[in-house]
Amino acid sequence: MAEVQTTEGNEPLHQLLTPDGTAELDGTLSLDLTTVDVRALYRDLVLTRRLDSEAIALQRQGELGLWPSLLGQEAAQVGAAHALLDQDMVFPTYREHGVACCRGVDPISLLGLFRGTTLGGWDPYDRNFNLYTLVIGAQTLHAVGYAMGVVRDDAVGSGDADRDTAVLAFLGDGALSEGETNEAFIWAATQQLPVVFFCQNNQWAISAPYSTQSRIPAARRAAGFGFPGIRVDGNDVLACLAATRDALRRARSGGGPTLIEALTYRVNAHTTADDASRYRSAAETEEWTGRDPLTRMHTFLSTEGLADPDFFSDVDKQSDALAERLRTGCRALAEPGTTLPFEHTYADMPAELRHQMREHHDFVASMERSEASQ
Amino acid sequence: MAEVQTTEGNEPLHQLLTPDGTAELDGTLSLDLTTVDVRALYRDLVLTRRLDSEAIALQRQGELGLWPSLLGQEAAQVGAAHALLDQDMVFPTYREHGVACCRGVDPISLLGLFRGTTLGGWDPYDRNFNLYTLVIGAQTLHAVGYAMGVVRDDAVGSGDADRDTAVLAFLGDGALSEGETNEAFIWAATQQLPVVFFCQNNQWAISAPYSTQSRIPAARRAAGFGFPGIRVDGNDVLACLAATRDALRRARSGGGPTLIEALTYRVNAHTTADDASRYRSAAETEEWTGRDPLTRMHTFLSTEGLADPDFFSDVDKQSDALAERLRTGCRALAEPGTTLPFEHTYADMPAELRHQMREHHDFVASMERSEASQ
Amino acid sequence: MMLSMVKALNDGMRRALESDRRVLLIGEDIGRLGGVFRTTDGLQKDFGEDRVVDSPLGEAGIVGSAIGLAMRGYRPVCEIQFDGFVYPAVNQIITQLAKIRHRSAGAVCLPVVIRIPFGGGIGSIEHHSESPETYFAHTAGLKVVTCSTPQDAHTMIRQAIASDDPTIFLEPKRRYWAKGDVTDAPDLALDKARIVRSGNDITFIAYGPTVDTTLQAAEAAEAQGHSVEVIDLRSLSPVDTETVVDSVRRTGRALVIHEASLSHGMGAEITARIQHEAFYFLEAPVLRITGYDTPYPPSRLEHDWLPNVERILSATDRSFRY
Amino acid sequence: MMLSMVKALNDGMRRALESDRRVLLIGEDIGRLGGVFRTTDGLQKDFGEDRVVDSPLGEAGIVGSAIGLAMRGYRPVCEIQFDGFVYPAVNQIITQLAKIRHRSAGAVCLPVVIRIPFGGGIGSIEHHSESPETYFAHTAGLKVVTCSTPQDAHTMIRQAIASDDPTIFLEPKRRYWAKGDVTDAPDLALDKARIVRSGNDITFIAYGPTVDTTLQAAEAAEAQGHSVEVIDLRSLSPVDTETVVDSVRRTGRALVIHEASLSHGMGAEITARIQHEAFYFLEAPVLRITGYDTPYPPSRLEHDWLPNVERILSATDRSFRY
Ligand SMILES: Cc1ncc(C[n+]2csc(CCOP(=O)(O)OP(=O)(O)O)c2C)c(N)n1
Ligand SMILES: Cc1ncc(C[n+]2csc(CCOP(=O)(O)OP(=O)(O)O)c2C)c(N)n1
Ligand SMILES: [Mg+2]
Ligand SMILES: [Mg+2]
Repeated sequence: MAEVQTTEGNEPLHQLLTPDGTAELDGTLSLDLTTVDVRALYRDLVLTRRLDSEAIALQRQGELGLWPSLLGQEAAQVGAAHALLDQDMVFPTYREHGVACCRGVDPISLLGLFRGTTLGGWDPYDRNFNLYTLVIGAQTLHAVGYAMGVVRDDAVGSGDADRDTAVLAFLGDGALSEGETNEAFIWAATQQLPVVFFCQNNQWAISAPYSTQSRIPAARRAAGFGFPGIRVDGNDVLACLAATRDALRRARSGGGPTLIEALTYRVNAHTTADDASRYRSAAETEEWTGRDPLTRMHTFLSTEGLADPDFFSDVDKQSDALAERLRTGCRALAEPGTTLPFEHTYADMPAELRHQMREHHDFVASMERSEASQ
Repeated sequence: MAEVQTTEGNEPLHQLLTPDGTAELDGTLSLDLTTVDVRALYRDLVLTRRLDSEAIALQRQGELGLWPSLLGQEAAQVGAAHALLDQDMVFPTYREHGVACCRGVDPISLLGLFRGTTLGGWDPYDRNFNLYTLVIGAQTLHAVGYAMGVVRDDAVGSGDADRDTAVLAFLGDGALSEGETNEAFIWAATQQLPVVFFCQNNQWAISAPYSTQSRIPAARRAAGFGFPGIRVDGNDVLACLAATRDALRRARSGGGPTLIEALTYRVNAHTTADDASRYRSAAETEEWTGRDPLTRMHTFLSTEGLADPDFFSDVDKQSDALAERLRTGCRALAEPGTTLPFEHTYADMPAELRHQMREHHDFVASMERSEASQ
Repeated sequence: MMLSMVKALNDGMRRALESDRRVLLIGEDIGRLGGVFRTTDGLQKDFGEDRVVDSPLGEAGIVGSAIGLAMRGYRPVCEIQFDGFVYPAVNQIITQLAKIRHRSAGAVCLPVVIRIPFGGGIGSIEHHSESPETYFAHTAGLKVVTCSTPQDAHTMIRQAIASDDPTIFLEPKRRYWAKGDVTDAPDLALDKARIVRSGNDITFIAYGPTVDTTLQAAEAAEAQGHSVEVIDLRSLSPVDTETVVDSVRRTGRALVIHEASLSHGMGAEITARIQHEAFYFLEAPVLRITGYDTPYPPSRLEHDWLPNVERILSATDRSFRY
Repeated sequence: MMLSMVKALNDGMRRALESDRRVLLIGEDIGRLGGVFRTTDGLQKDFGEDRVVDSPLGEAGIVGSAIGLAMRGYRPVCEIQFDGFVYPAVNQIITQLAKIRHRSAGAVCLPVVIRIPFGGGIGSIEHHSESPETYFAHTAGLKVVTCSTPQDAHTMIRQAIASDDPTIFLEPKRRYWAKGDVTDAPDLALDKARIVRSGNDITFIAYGPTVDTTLQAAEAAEAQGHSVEVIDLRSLSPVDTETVVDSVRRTGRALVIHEASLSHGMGAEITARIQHEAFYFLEAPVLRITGYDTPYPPSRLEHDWLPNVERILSATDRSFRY
């Protein structure tokens, strides 16, 4: 393991796979490669990126209203996701498309929110992957509460590997500044909850560079609340996997929370609606594009002989198939019905709301009739 | 200076005056006694305590609805207050009666809020002492904003001692858990604002012991945000003065924020409405009563020959005079007029509100007439 | 049995804790202290620190973690210490608690109750006497209810905990200590208003802390020859419009009485519904007797500032003058 | 000159920055980016980072620090990025910003403006299309205003910044890009409503994003033979009741049109006032054409969910059927 000093402070940056694709697996942070399906990691990196680029294309074609791209953050997400067990619960932001895919959420269902057909898109309990949360920081407290439930279910430190459960909450560097996030840290620390906070420090919150939020590395925030923080190279899928695995294990065994800072970079603009050229230099972006997380893993697999050309071309085929599925699936997403806003607003729909729903339904129907008759 | 290890963690507890009244003035934290009016410190400790005990008595007599006692926290407050310059701005909670007194706020005006005659009671700009804030943590952000203004007025680091200004924000240990407090830390840190956060860790937030809020000493919170924190013995008026002076000086000169944790104890219940016996042992309270901040200073002044019996009896006379003033002044506080709720709600009173005010005024007047005529 | 509202709430929560292990309580000072009003007195002792949780001092944390607990299958009952301290939790309440069932198309159920002692009249200081009901009643996805008697407190808190919808449960703190008979059988659904006094000439509509004052005013008005019907709304969202409108169609006159500020208070919505549904029946405009459009005053002024019997009577006269 | 509302706001703020060094802007992404809607485009470049402040990502911090800045004599203009993200700041707004002048008996003046792009209709995702006006209009101590044209945007933002009262300034984001003529002379006080169309048979009352839709509906209703008066409220707190009531006394009929949910929306308060002040003049109940009592829907449904010309016309018919 290499500890790389960064300009932002003297926090060690843990790395297992150097940018040139060489693995250094033993250090403060370590990983036993026999326990890792490195080819699956690579495949998921590729599929995640493909999902992202297809979604961008769909947005350009007018099929999606908006898309928050994860380009550059694939390793952070795939690494973290591969550390999860089925019973663990994930609380994403709105950018964890890679985690969603690894978790087994149908990628098509990720599109509905951005197509405007739904406010959600999947059942959080299906794959233990919560809905996207758009209000910055809010999900960190849900993760804490869920973890309190896990503790009360005696699903921590029981020693039963199928039972012990951790919670993985994602957040961005910007989210570190919301009061709610910091409350989540406090609750997690005082109750030693089985929750891991995975902060993708992609160095930007829309147009705000990380220095707007903090003078010191994000990982150090945790010490101020009394729990461990660790900084990993977020473009190194092995380091992300290793750090998350360690943290989740400690959480499941009753060792309390961890904050992981995965230092990475948002290569694209904030969303397809954003224009990054207004606030950052192309040179900066290019520099980070040079630290591409996929290339690194590709080199590693090739050089170490862990994958052959057949494997790579098979992954490419899977990627093409995914793209095709997304293109068709997106357009086939069901249009929401007129009464959808009224449904599920309450478990028991109040009479007054039922009345509004009927009026609205009848009105829309009459409009359609009158349009049809014109 | 003695660094005392406490049970709560291995954070050094800075002390200049030991519980037995011996001064050890040179260490990491130091104080040049020739720059300190130690007799004024003692006098303010005594007057502060007297204000508190008189207010409690007034509450018992039904003259006040409620009183949050500061018993035990006199040294923290008086020490901090003596470090202030006139131009510095103070943002108190609701318990800083001692700071208010040292600042020159008429102590009678502190009673109105608790008597129910006013929501405020004094002009914050008169003595640069803001109104009490009852919503836990909210004032920390006001302090930050005020400090931003100070920076924009070029009243930081100018080298002009009459111009350079700092902001002193008080908060309790419970307030450390509010999101807003943590946002204040973030804003102060990233902008290196001239603000000092003075946390009186009196170890209780109503019935919640400090362990409910944190596993580690409060002073360490600051490091997580990238600015210095220091823990002082809050029952040691010299240490509180020295630490606050250092921090305010650094702030005024452009060195940024500091978090001071003054470890002390709330000897009385949370307020006169609270019953502390429900949640803590008499033994604990007794132990802390034994570390009385006044006794310590009294011993120090006597042993060092810094004050003679005449001084002490003079202080006692001042104390009696204060008590008398408070008893008379409290009862003489003006009753609020019927129209007070309407006044100052807006700079320009809207027509609709003026109408409500008139209606209300006439109604109350008619009630009084009809009562009078009965 | 004769119980104060505090005791009735305490007993209601106790039963909920007994009958469902997924129920838990969370809030500031609710455990060892039993709450600043002693509403949860003894519950931590009997059900343990895991089920009656003394939380850190953070309202966003209380509601946010309750959401997470509910996602895990629990039925958390939060206590906000005073009305004026609910605001740090408003983001979690409005953007998350109220919307997650809907957002998830029903997949995620959030049976969270948020108990808030509310209203004035107890001589307290700023932020301790407020009436925030509009903020919640205007928010789709929340139920908002309030009780005016120990019996309703006892029944409604259990109904609220049993409800699968997030519910803001407003407790009229100045009625906390008044005693009333409490029996065990729920007689009315949570979302129904109650006619607490029948009459023919005018309808008084109140809820929570103003019901008692309103009943006193009704007595006094009766003495002046007016037959007054009094409705205790109980549910502020949804509103039982039918009960209200049926009454006003009979009486032709209505007053709405609440402590919250006039503008955008419950009175506005009730008035808008009445004038819509009973347009041809109204003999006079619906009148509102409410707190004024000012911050809650210092306690020495609260008696006059709050709706009181005299103001209700004076408005009654005005109504009959139309 | 012809300007979009975005440009009009930009120019209004520029002038405020120019004429008073105490004015400063603070918000997320307002500096280098110029705001996600470019409302503050170029202002940081021209006035520097100290006066156009890119803040950390925290709305409580934005409003809380604005309060402190105002205490120091500044006149901060905050930007909340979208309507749905104002809630973390609600504690500072309701318990502090709205009340400090009052609490200090006028000693502390807080000339803080909080700009919020609000309302729907731009095809956005959740939390980006909300109408939170009731929460603020119900809060004593705040002014709440909104504009519907570039001209009003230009004038009103300057008036709001010049006002010594804290002001919630709601910007109808779907009207951001429509152009209109802008001159320099303020023609109306900030708290006055504007009759934007005169008529005799019915009064349509709208504000912000629905004014344009309402004017279209008025045209259509005119074609059907109804003479429609249209009022743009502009100020939501205080409300210019006089202008509204005078109109309804003449027309005898009124509709209120807004995007916010029906229950406890502005329509409730306006209705309550009209039925009180114009009781004998009403030919029909005041009708409300509003968003429904649901969360804001996914964008594919927003056109139907929002008040539209058809719904206004249908309500007009209903009104005339009384
Ligand atoms: C409470 C809140 N305030 C503002 C926004 C608007 N907003 C959306 S994303 C974003 C930046 C988030 O940055 P970060 O947390 O670093 O996540 P990233 O987008 O980089 O993944 C902002 C300000 C929001 N969604 N929620
Ligand atoms: C936002 C908010 N929540 C709850 C309360 C109720 N409350 C008043 S004082 C207090 C405890 C404060 O503890 P701490 O910050 O340690 O200050 P101390 O009272 O010890 O001086 C609480 C919970 C409040 N005033 N504000
Ligand atoms: Mg980021
Ligand atoms: Mg304390």
